[in-house]
Amino acid sequence: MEQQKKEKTESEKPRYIRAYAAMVLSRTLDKKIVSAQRQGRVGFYTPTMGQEALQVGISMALEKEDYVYGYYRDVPMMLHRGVPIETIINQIMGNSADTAKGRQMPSHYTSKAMHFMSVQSPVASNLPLAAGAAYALRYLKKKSVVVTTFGDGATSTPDFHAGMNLAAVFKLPLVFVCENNGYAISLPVERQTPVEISLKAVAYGMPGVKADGMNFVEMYNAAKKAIHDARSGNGPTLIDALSYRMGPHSTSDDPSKYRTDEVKEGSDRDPLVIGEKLLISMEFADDKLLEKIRNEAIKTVDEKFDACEKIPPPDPMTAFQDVYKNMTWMLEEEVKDIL
Amino acid sequence: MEQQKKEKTESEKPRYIRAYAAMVLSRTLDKKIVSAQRQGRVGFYTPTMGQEALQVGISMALEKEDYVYGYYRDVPMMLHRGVPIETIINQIMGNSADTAKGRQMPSHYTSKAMHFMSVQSPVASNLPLAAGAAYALRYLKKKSVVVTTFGDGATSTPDFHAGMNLAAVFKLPLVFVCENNGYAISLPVERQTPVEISLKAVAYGMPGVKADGMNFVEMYNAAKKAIHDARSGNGPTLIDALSYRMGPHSTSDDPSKYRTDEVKEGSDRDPLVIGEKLLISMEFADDKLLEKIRNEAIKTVDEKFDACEKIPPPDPMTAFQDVYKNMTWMLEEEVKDIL
Amino acid sequence: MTSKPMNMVQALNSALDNLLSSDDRVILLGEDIGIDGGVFRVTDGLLAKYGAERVIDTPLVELGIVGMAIGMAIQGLRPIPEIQFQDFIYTAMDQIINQMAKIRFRSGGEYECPLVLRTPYGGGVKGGLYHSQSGESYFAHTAGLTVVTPSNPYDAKGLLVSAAQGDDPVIFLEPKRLYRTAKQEVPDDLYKIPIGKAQVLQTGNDLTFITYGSMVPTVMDTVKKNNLDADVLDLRTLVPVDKNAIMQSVQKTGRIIIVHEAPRTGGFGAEISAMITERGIDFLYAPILRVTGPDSPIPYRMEEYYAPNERRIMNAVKKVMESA
Amino acid sequence: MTSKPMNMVQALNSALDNLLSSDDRVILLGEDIGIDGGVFRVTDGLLAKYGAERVIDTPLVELGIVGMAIGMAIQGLRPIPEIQFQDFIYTAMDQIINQMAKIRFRSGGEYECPLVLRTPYGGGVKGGLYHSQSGESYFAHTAGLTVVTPSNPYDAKGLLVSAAQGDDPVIFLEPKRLYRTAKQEVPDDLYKIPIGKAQVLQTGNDLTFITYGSMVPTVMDTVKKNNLDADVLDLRTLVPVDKNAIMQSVQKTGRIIIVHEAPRTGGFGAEISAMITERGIDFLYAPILRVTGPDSPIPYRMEEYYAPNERRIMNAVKKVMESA
Ligand SMILES: Cc1ncc(C[n+]2csc(CCOP(=O)(O)OP(=O)(O)O)c2C)c(N)n1
Ligand SMILES: Cc1ncc(C[n+]2csc(CCOP(=O)(O)OP(=O)(O)O)c2C)c(N)n1
Ligand SMILES: [Mg+2]
Ligand SMILES: [Mg+2]
Repeated sequence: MEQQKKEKTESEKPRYIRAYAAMVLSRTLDKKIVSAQRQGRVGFYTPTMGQEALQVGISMALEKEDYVYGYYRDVPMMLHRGVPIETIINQIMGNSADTAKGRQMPSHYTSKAMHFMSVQSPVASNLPLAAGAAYALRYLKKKSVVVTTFGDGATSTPDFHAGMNLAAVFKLPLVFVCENNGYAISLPVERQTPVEISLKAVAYGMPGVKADGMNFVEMYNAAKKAIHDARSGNGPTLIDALSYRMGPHSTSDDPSKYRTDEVKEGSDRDPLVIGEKLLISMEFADDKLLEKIRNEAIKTVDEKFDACEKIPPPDPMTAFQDVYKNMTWMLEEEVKDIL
Repeated sequence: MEQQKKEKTESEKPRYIRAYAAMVLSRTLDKKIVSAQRQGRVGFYTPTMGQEALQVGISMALEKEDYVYGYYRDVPMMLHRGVPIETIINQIMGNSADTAKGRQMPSHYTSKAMHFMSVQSPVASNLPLAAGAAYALRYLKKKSVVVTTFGDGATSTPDFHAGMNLAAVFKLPLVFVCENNGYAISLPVERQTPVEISLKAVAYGMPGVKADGMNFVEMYNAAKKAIHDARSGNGPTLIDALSYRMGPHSTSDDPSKYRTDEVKEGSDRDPLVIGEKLLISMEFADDKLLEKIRNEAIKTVDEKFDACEKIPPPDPMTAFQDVYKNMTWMLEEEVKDIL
Repeated sequence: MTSKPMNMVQALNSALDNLLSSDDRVILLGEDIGIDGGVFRVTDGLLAKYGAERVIDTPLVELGIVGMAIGMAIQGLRPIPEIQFQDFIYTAMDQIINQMAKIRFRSGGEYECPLVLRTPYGGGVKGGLYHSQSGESYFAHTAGLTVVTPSNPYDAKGLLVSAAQGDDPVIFLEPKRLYRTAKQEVPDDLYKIPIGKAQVLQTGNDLTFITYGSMVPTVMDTVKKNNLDADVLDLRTLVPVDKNAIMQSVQKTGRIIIVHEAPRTGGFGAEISAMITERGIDFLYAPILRVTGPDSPIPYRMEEYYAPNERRIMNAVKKVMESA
Repeated sequence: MTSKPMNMVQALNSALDNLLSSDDRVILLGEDIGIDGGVFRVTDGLLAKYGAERVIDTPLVELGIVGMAIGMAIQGLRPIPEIQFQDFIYTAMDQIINQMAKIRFRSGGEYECPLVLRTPYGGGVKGGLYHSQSGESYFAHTAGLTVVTPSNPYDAKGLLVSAAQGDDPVIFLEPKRLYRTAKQEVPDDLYKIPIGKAQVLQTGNDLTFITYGSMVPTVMDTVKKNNLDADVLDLRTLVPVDKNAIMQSVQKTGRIIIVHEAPRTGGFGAEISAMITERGIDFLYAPILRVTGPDSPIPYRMEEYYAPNERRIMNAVKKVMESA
């Protein structure tokens, strides 16, 4: 029994290490972009610091055929799922190698290859799309589950209400993950709504669970159950992933106006520190391995960032393509005047 | 003790008789309009049959200074609150005596005098307004409570979610009454959402109560408590008023396409029959009195309907006024061409 | 091909039936479209024929209907959502403007959003200010959307089929006042009428009427009754509008009257007028006039004063014919 | 009256401050407008000064912000809601079109809805397709709404005060690209600039520029740099637009160029062009040209190609001056 458990756990080791590595890579990239933004090398960015564990936890529970309708902070999840780091950096740069051809503001990623829907800005408007996607995938007899992510502020939106109720009514293979980082820009979650987010599931007859989003293993377990339920036809779940936005809302934001930072990098509540402790207590890693992972991340990020930065901007013509499949005569006429 | 209770109850008698009379008046008017519509004397109408008790129950609990942000079926409530029956009929006719000057489709009433906000068609979009109104009234140091009504279908709308959460966040003196009549046109409430409506309150940390909307006394009691809470600063309540839409959705609707009528007029579940039984069991009324009330209602309705029907249509110019406080030059120009 | 006389409702129903039967990816969704057959009966009988998985009665949430349809389209289906009245589309406006219209662009062409959003619009049913609106301008101003409106049963079917088989999102505006006013011989099988092409309903030399959707019969009746020697263009598609058809007629007659039901200020007539003035001012013998709904909501009892009618159109004719 | 140099953000802040202090019925509400002072800092310091009951940080729900403001206005307050970016206004579109714009009309004048809905619009901050939109056309086409857009700090304050003291709902579009580009001497106290009146920024004889909001400085710079002998009209109010100012200039110059940032098709320029052609075609020496944003979403990295610039405006000038 003990032995079996040990073996099972041991077989999880690469998976856990990979999870930790993704968190570290994301954190390293996050800091790189923030500092590049200060130097004027990047226009804008929404840091993810503090939300790594919850995202990696979800990603660990996903299969290749699953889909993510995510939001602007989902870098750790993307990296863990296998989206190349270049895809992230090129998007931030808006260069000619960007999947979205430099059209979107930084933090609005697209990766069809890795089943990530392109990110929009209007908060939560991905949720009804996720419901439609889940409906379509089931209709097409795929075994896929859709995961949709959003912030705590998003729970006040019309789209949250629509997405949740539709998913419940049609019992869709869809998991709602609220990346509850405590703030919607300056508004603390307590003033966003007077209840715990997980309770909102009650209004739709859907299971609502709270999960410690700072602990990637706990998050993985919560996600695993919800995704399994969704895949088996038991309908959607809402996961309230409790975490903390360790950085500013965006590089344009100054959080000192409205809060003192309650979770500091390197402190006991930092999801990376929690992850390290977990790996060590499970005997999956020692300080040397962790050090190695961190150093590799720095090296990767520096190299890739520098390489992507050198990629030229898109051809101006790209600004006007893909509005329709075929360019309208109006736009053709306008482009002639512009270029 | 017994004596005291008896006296207290006795003092309620006129109030209860008045409630019943309003239900009867509304039912009589309802049937009159529906038959007039079949004769081509009225353009359109949304009958209220089946929802009389719940509406009168709420109205009984309201004070003069309170406000109603209601919807297109609220005739019984309006009549009970003291809106003249002519106001209802003139609106249905869209004649020159209509408070809204013949501009709105039938069933879209306005009575500022009796604190009824004008009714719009888009389902539930009165709810955020009601929240604003409640905020304003409290800000203005009034003791008023706002009641807002809507159907079961309305609970799926963005505006429901917005109104509920805002009321909860700001702890507004506002009572939400879902006139749950079992259907949104053809969609049964079970397919509108997979939970009981009262449970939706949980998502906003608000009390949610189920009330028998077919029994005006039970409804009155539920409303009294909710309105008292609202007035005392304890915030909003959601009342799920269980009832039944005994008629078609509107005069354009044919319910036989999607249901068999589960509650028949005159049956044990008819709120008027329930009301009669209550009055008799309380010894507030006998058959004779009830008969008298019914006959008076018929007389009133016939007289008023005929009188209102004779009122001429509005001057065509009224079609173009009140778009702004002062008519714009564009509209002036257009009107010159039109009239 | 067999055919039969159909009104617009029947022609649309026939189009949807054909589309559902010929392509598994087609899915309908909306309020009361299933068991009830739609409040205007456009989807009558389709639930029984294709089942609840493909003809979906949804909860009362327009943004959800539209949002779900977008998600379905992204994942490879061909949804045809219905909004019960165009007047109720506005809660879905963010989904339409910020999602539907921008999926292809913002994803660098990785994703696309082929769907047809059907909705009845305009007056004629005594619906007052909330059941009579003509909101085509809101959509026409939104890059990424194709905007189509038919004026007769035959076109309704052919345009709906083209819209549903295209690769971009289409706003399909059905003039409810024409739902049952006329029958035409309509083929039972699938056929297409191209998007982006106007139809010349009549040719003449004195002046040009440019109109679409709900106002086409009003214009045609006026032209016939008054024996006007006029070109009459039924635009059919508002975006992308048929510039060539318009400019050809402008060059021929030099006198233009635009007729639509929507309010004048910022109505689609403004765009037509502006595009003509921009490129054909030398051909104009008279001011381009617009005969439109006024800049006010549509009233219930006084509805007759709202939409353009023969008298108002003839006033405009007099004015343009008087000009040198 | 004392005054000081202010940029547009400061002028707006000063207007709101004056309004709050002079009228208890004035209430501000929106996302991050309180403790954070607004993402563009327009409401900076007002929470501390007037308290959380009057400067309300709301949950993230635009339709709720607008809907609550409407309810407040109906009950006698004078709310000034803020939408953080105009791009995010569309979930509130039903509240705007079907409630705000129709309260007075549908209640037979029993209720009214005096409020000012403020929102930053347009490009210039590298915001890409979701932080740069110019949606004035959607509002201008909606009867019942007044649409105002200032182009400089002085006007911003004076127009905001007029809007807030009027009796009808106003959509107040703040060109965010001009928030901090220029300072002007702005009085510390309340003053008003009338709604519905354009400002003639410069007079000339060769041609007329009609523009507003975000494009005013671009036009003025072009005119100055190229020594154009032109009338320049800053509309200030789009609805009701200043017909007289426009027609006077049309009669004088006969050559018209309309400049705005919003996409061309169905943009407000179409309305201006159509209204001129309708009543002043005989005065025109040249086609009325529009220099506008293209019919595509605003891209991030290639933003510079989107809005009208000197080169494009001068192309149009060449064309209208070449015409006989
Ligand atoms: C509909 C809409 N309103 C406002 C905004 C501006 N905005 C961007 S992010 C944000 C806060 C979102 O908070 P939350 O949902 O908690 O996500 P977080 O940023 O904390 O991850 C706001 C108000 C927006 N993007 N969309
Ligand atoms: C936003 C919106 N969508 C659709 C409609 C068309 N419609 C009118 S009433 C109705 C059903 C409303 O059902 P419910 O809320 O249960 O109220 P009930 O009519 O049963 O009293 C629908 C779909 C509308 N008026 N508004
Ligand atoms: Mg948050
Ligand atoms: Mg109902």
